[in-house]
Amino acid sequence: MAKFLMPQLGADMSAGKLLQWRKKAGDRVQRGDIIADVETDKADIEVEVFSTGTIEKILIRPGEKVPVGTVMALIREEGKPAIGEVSPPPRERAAPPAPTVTAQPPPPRAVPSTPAAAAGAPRLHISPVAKKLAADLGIDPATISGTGPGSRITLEDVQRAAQTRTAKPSPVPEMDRAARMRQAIGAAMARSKREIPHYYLSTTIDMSRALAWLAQENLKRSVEDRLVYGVLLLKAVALALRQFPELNGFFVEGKATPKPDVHVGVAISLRGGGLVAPALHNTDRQGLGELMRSFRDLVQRARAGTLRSSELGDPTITVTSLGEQGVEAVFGVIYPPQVALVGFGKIVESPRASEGQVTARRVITATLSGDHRVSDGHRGGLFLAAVERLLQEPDQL
Amino acid sequence: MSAPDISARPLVDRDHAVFLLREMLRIRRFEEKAAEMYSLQKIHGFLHLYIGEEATGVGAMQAFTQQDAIVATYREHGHALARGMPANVLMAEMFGKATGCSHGHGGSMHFFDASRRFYGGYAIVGGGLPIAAGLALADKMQKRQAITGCYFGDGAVAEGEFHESLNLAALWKLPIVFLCENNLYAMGTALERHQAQTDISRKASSYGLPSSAVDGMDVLAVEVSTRQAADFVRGGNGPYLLECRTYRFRAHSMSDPDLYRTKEEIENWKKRDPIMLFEAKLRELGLLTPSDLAPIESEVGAEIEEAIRFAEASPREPIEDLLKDVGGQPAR
Amino acid sequence: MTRDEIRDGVFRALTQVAPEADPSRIKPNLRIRDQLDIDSMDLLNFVIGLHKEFKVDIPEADYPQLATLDGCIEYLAKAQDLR
Amino acid sequence: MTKMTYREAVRAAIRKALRDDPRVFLMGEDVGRYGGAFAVSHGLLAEFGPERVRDTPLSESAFVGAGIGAALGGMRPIVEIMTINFSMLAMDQILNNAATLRHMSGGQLNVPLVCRVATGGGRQMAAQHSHSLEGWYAHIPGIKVLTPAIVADGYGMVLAALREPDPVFIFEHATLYPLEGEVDESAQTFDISHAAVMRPGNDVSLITYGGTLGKTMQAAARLADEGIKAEVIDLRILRPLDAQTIVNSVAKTHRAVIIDEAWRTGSFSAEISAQIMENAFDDLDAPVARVCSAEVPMPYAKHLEEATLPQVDQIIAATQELVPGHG
Repeated sequence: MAKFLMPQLGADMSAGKLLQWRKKAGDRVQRGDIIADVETDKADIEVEVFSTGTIEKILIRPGEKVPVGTVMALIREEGKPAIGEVSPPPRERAAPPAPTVTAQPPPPRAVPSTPAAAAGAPRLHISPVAKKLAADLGIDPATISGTGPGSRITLEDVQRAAQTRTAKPSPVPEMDRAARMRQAIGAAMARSKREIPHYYLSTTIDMSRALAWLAQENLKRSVEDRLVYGVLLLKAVALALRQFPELNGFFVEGKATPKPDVHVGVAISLRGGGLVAPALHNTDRQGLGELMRSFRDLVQRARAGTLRSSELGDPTITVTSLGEQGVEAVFGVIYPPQVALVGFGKIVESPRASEGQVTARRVITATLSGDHRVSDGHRGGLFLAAVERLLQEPDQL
Repeated sequence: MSAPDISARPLVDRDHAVFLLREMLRIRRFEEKAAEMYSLQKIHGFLHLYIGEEATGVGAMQAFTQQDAIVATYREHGHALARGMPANVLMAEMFGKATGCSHGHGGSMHFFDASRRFYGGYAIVGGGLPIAAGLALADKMQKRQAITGCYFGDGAVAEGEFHESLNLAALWKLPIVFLCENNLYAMGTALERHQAQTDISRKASSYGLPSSAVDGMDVLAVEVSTRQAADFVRGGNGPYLLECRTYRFRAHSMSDPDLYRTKEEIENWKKRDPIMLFEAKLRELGLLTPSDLAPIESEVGAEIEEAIRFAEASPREPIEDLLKDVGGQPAR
Repeated sequence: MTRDEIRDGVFRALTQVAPEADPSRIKPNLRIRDQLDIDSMDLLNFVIGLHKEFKVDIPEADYPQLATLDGCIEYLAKAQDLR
Repeated sequence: MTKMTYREAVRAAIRKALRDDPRVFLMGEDVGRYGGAFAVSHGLLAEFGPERVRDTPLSESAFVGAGIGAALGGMRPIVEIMTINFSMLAMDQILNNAATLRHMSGGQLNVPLVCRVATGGGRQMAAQHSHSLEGWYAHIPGIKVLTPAIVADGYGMVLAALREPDPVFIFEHATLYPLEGEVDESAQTFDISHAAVMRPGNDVSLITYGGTLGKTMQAAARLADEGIKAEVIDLRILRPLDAQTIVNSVAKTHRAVIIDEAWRTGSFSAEISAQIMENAFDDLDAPVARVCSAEVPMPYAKHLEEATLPQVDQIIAATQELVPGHG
């Protein structure tokens, strides 16, 4: 059965209105006969039929406007001419009209709503190279005053700030600094939430053996050398990272760049509010005693505001512990450009069954926030399991 | 140099006559199928049909050898077929396929075939004439035994490039046969409404070119006149302008509602359909019997049908090759 | 060493760790960790401060006795007598 | 190395090409008996004859189109369009045929055509004879666009262009013809894919081409006296543009000034500025500055023309604006 379609009568025609039929059902038609008149934007046009036979059925009434390609009539072809049946174009469907010729331009994509500026922070007026250097040096641009045109912060401004910063802390009044820090942390956290697809995992780790070992160990140590359990957690995380390098590094300019060294950033809350996460360099290669000393030193200098800029810029992963604040599990926000964050909650007594016996064990909840662009839950789970295993042999840490 | 006597009819041998008839029929059926494919949205953009002018295209092409160069216009399907380009690569080109004669880059208005020195269709009216001058200049400077056939329509005579090219060709005695296919209309504007001097062949005299006009509906007359023009040019006497007076039975293009001429005028010209005229003459000369026609029709039909299948089945050019044939790129 | 001298020593150690601590407003019988923001690192530094101030060795097992201000004073006074 | 003027260098290259390759021929208005509107082809008609040094009627569309046809037909034409101002009459042949035939024919045809075109203002020729439109040509895929600013390039670029399979347009700034310089006539290869650092510097990148190189070098010299070390880049090729040399320079200096004789809006300097923003954004310490012609049909009066064209003082002022401590 041949189909008589609303023809394409011009490069920019998408639909046509049937004015009148010149034949009716049952009439015989020859190839080339004019069997209908169609109105287009330009003019009324006589439409020829391309097959020879009798009109089986008229489908469209005069006055109807239909898209190009719509089947308007069915023609029962009689003894096909020698050249054979013109196979109807394969994609022809029975009833529905063929797609219009000029594809409508796709509806404009909903303009992604630009996220509100982080916490109402005023947009910084800073040159791209200055912004990049500030980021590299871990200096918060909000703390620099610009000398460029329109008080734009220039490269030289950042370089000058970097020198003075490491020499002595810029004498910024305490409150003002905390407010600025809150602003900077807010901006970083907002960006992290916006850009990094986080996934979260948690597990409970039996700390009994580690804490027992710690108590024994501290008996042998003088007061100044005593270890806090946090150090064991840090060392376990650092050692576990050796087996899961993808969690240890950055995600910059669209691609993951794992880092060879393990510098665990430790989240330290500052008196009077604010938080910094400076790095313990080569955490995995320090012994527990040495790690304890650098940890104590880091906390004191963080709180005194005399951290070195490299310590701020270097962490390849961050560990945060809110156990003392009574929090059982913490699902933190990754510090960009890092790709993972480990959280520890408080140590609690909890009934644990092993080999059919239920005993009270002291356990801690360890959590992992991971960047799904870089790693997935499967690897994250194996990492937490490795941390747990390491904590079962505290003497090996 | 008086105009050659075009009334003398050569003694026509049967094989050549049937060949001419078959070539015109190939063009006619190809164009009808192209119109159908356009209405089925297989062919897009512009499509200019040659129905009615077949005698000019086929007749004139007989005067050119394989070594000669041919320059055509956007109404070029007939010229391409008459020049020997297979129907399937032309249909594939209009389907935008990689197997098309221009890899799907040119479409209906831009067929090219370097192996047959078919230097293509030009969409800018008159754009081909300077190119033809250059091709002839190159042949002449390299002492190649070749001339250039340059087809163009009556619309082109209004373009500066027509006058510049004819003058340059005459000045430098370039071996070109300028073939004006005067179909009486420059798109929607009749000849007398776009030319002060409507006898186009006379325009050549202002540049010192010999010229003549011929009935573009008589395939034999066109062949004879073109051969005489070509012989003149091959003799190193410079260019020649031959005006073929013909008519197109269809609108300028598929987008043209064809309102600028009356139905009666079209019907009148259809009475001199070049294929019907030639069929009748051959029967009159006893060179054609009614039973000869059917096999020709089915042979031509099969060729056109195969062209459609080839075009449908052909692949599209991969996007990775987008910049492949673009010159001036930085060195990879 | 009088109790007042011990109290001053304890405060000196405490303000080392929590500068914002105001001695007059610390309730002697409540846990220090409930009145100040002291984490395990601060506690360790506090104990080290007491160790230096009063030259006494304080095993981890005794930490609970130092939970309140009074507890500290009591513990340190006993330690002085022992010496 | 031999000392010669820019026009003598171009002539020497054309003569060498005519001698070495029988397919090469020169075609254009007054290139033969008159010896060329800028005396570039002086003496070539006598040496090579009217077949290979062809004077043409004033029919730019026809003879540029014929050049394309001849290139298609196996010749290696050098078509001289007297000035860029008349090239508008041939733009249809250039845009729709020369630049397009290779791609449109599915790679079957290529057009090995060399077109030399004098360009630029500054000689009180007024609006119709002072255009700088190289940027229009550099917009067209399918052709190469060269802007020889020094005498050596005036020589080398003609010979390099003749080896290209696709059309090459060489724009010779009309004020350069009397320039003196050195040419190595024994050289066999000539680079037409890299920009050139004409003067190294660390504080700012001055980027230019063609007729404004001289003014840019003068500006760099005076800036050096004020302690600003400006790096000068001669683009040499507008298409395909050597963006890497620009990016490397801006990465070092963090500041860029582009000097372009065309009208500012939509000029080629706008394209260079966009590519710097796209490829060297993080290295920028200040917005890219541009020194272009005022947007007015070139006035005839000398003082008005000078006020229209980019000048040395403007280049210096624009640079001081960018460098800290000077703005």
